[in-house]
Amino acid sequence: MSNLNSKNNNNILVLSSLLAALIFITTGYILHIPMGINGGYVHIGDAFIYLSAVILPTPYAMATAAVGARLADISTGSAIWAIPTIIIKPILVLFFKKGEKIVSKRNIIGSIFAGIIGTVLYMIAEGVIIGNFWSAFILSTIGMIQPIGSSIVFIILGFAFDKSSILHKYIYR
Amino acid sequence: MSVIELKDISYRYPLEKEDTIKNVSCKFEAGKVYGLIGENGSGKTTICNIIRGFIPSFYKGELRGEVLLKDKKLEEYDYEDLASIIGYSFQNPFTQISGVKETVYEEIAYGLENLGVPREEIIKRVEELLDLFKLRELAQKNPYELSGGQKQRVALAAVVALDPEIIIMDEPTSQLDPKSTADIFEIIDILKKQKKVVILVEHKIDLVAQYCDSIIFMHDGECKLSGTAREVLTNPKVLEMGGQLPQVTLYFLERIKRGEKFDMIPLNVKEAYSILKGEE
Amino acid sequence: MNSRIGRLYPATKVAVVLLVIILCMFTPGYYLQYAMLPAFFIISVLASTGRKFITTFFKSIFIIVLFIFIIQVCILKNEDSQQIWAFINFSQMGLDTSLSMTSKITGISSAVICFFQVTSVKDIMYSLEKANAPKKLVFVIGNTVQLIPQMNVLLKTITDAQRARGIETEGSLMTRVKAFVPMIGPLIFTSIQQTEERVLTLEARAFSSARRKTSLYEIKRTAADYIITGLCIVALLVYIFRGMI
Amino acid sequence: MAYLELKNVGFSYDNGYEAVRNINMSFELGESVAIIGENGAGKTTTVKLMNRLLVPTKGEVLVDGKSTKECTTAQISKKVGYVFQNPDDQIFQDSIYKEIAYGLKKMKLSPDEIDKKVREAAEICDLTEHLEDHPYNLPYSKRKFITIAVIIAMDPQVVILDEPTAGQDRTSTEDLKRIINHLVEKNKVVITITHDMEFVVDQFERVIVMAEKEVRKDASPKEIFWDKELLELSSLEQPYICQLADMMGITDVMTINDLLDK
Ligand SMILES: Nc1ncnc2c1ncn2[C@@H]1O[C@H](COP(=O)(O)OP(=O)(O)OP(=O)(O)O)[C@@H](O)[C@H]1O
Ligand SMILES: Nc1ncnc2c1ncn2[C@@H]1O[C@H](COP(=O)(O)OP(=O)(O)OP(=O)(O)O)[C@@H](O)[C@H]1O
Ligand SMILES: [Mg+2]
Ligand SMILES: [Mg+2]
Repeated sequence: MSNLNSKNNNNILVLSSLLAALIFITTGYILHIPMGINGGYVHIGDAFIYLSAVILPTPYAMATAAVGARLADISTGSAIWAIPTIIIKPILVLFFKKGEKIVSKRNIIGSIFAGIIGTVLYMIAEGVIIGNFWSAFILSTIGMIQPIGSSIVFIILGFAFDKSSILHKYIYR
Repeated sequence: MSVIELKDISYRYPLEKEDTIKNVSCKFEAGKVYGLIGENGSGKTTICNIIRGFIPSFYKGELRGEVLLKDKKLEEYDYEDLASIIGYSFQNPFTQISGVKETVYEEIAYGLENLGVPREEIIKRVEELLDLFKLRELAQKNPYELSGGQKQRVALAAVVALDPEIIIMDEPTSQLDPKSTADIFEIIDILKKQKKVVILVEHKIDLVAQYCDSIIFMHDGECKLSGTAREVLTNPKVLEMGGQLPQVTLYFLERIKRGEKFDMIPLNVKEAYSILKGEE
Repeated sequence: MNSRIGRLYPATKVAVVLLVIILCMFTPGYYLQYAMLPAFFIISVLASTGRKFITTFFKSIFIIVLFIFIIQVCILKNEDSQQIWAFINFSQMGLDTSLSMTSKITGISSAVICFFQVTSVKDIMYSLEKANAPKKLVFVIGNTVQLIPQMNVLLKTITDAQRARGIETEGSLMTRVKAFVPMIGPLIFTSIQQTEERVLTLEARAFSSARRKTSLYEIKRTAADYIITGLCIVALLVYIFRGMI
Repeated sequence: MAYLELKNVGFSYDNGYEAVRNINMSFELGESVAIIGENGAGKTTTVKLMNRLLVPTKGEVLVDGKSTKECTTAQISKKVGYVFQNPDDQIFQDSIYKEIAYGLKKMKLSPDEIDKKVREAAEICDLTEHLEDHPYNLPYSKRKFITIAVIIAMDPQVVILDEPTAGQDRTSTEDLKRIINHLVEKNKVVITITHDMEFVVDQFERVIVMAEKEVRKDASPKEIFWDKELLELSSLEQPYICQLADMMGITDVMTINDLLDK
């Protein structure tokens, strides 16, 4: 029945904006550590991008990642990272697989890959902006704490969600 | 003719072993106020969700029987249009803020915007509602910075704003002071005069007795008693099944128990007074 | 945002920002680009967001600019690098590269920062809607922006609930961090829990109505908008034309 | 000496809105008090000042002789327990057992003691059979009882209930009365905000009326519900039995039994 689908649709929309908001506050405010040297910052926002990737349908997850991280960049003044962000964050979503559980072997490995690829992509972007790839590499190595932290937070959150029953209503696989 | 009709409805929530609603049938006519009463967990909110179509479209589970809206099955309606036909204010006032608007004024206007009502008309309607619900002082406040009762009034106003033919109110006065509660019942009376169907879930039985034309008494998912307010609310069986009766009715029932006789059992203070006066 | 500049139609402001981006990208040298900083600072002051503009600028763009200078001029080895002390060099080529690079960054960022500070989200949403952007996307952006302050409210509520249960959330950094970690979980759970009710609330407010939405909030293009947009187009044409000769 | 005292207290929210002013109240151990009054009068604000969720912008709040300004909310929570108006603001564990045990764990009690207290509190609030359930699978009315159990388990000297009667049926209201009596027997202060006038008359000896940011009257139900001018000014109404008695020219009646006796 076509008229019943619209419900799921709204549900996804609301959940998308909710996750985008979570990405926003964890990227921009909560446990947000400015890196000082390059105007960037370290944060655990990616954990929520990973979470969106497993909870939401892929296109929605990509949009959510872009909107959440983009807004954070604007509000923290990192206008300069806006374009790389809008391209890179949605890519991270592609490393995850929707399944019965959030924390599966597949998704743990996915989060590690997402971390590495994300760092490499940012490194390239940084290289373009700063004009030198060598220094970008050093910076990104320091920046590795960010994806590692995000993976850990993602796994902890994922376990919590898997254990709880409430997500059964909300997960769209 | 009935606007809404439930035909032998049974419903089971997902993962539950027993039916939550058992063989309920009832009819709702225009220009009447229906009181849906019964103890906590008797299935009142569930019935509201069935009438609004949230069951089975939102809450899954197993629904048997038929819901007819103007003689057409509810599921044959476009889901998109139902919001403008059936208004529904929910039980928990704290989660009924849309979250997309910054002032009470815009919050009330939100539904009308979605329905594509022209701007001038929206303003006119919102102004009316601000007066009707006595919200003028709060119009420019952020909906999140209101007290419990204020939030509840705003939520109800936002639903009445859509001007639906059927209005479901699930405990619309639970957080309200006596004066505001009386105001809401006055509004219910106005809606009734506008020939709406009003379905009211309410624990404040004295007011239900005074304002409702018809009562549906639920117990354990079944519709145990239904009829006019007088038929249902003078019946001591209601008490046995965890329900409540109006204060003055209880008083008279107590006197009857002590051996006195009355021609009529009153439902509200005025009736009680005229009976007692006649007695002297 | 209540200033004259703030009240301009968002699309007008976007036109200006686009023009600035094109000028910054394609004009050689760095004077024009750097001039954008004071120019947008003045605009910000006029729109009474001057202070915010400066703090944001120094907290983000200035740092990266400084960083680029240090890397390019002092650290990197260029053909003309001269050693000053240990690994610190001076390179004229590096300086030139930095100037052309940082000037572009400064110019464009100034425009973008200024734009977001003088334009309210409501206006952006409104013009997106008017411009027939996908309804879903507009909703997600709008709702996200709205949800952010709500998250803060929720965070405060949860802190309150924890304080009321005897968990220290005040005092030294350590206590705050300790109290914070167990809070993220509930924050997310509670928000997701509330999603269900929010969906139904939106449903009850006719969110999925198929009719075309109207808007109580209205901003109109004024003469100023047409003039500014016109000027931008003329400026762009002149710029392209001059470049071709 | 009063256990809990508010002296000339005033409070404004961050946005500058003044919610209450000139509040003077004091409460002794073993006393149960109702706070009633119109929506937005400042009841919730006032009680939040008592456990320092809000800090007075004027005057001071004394708990056990000590100003709340000198303590943290966490310290005060051991003496003053507050049950939120919206239960969902307070619940954040995934089973009722964990929810009740949460605060106790922070009090560094032994596991046996925690278990005992959780079960006791659940028993009082009639939740024993639901201990393993997810709080959100219970209806709104029942969730309120979860939050009450949480506070009772922590065993504070003052228990504040914000609108516990909202949405409750007759049986649950009776349960509430039983809980309040139980607490008073244990020499606690119980402060209850409610809009249910019959409940006030049945249960409380002392009633505080608030309206327009201030305390209007602090007296017995009889003095309050027969002060018609006060009721009018505070958006309150007489209980129905009083209204009936009033029409018949009988005064000072409060309950059905009173009227039967006349
Ligand atoms: N989502 C759900 N899943 C499973 N069971 C549910 C769900 N919602 C409600 N129930 C159960 O269905 C029964 C009826 O609930 P309902 O909310 O309709 O009661 P109510 O009459 O509205 O009560 P109240 O006066 O407390 O609002 C209750 O026993 C409740 O626990
Ligand atoms: N967070 C807030 N920020 C600003 N104003 C607020 C906030 N919370 C409440 N208010 C305002 O303070 C006043 C008092 O609110 P409070 O919640 O104390 O009322 P109340 O007496 O508990 O009312 P109710 O019976 O409706 O719950 C109200 O006018 C309300 O709008
Ligand atoms: Mg209900
Ligand atoms: Mg309150």
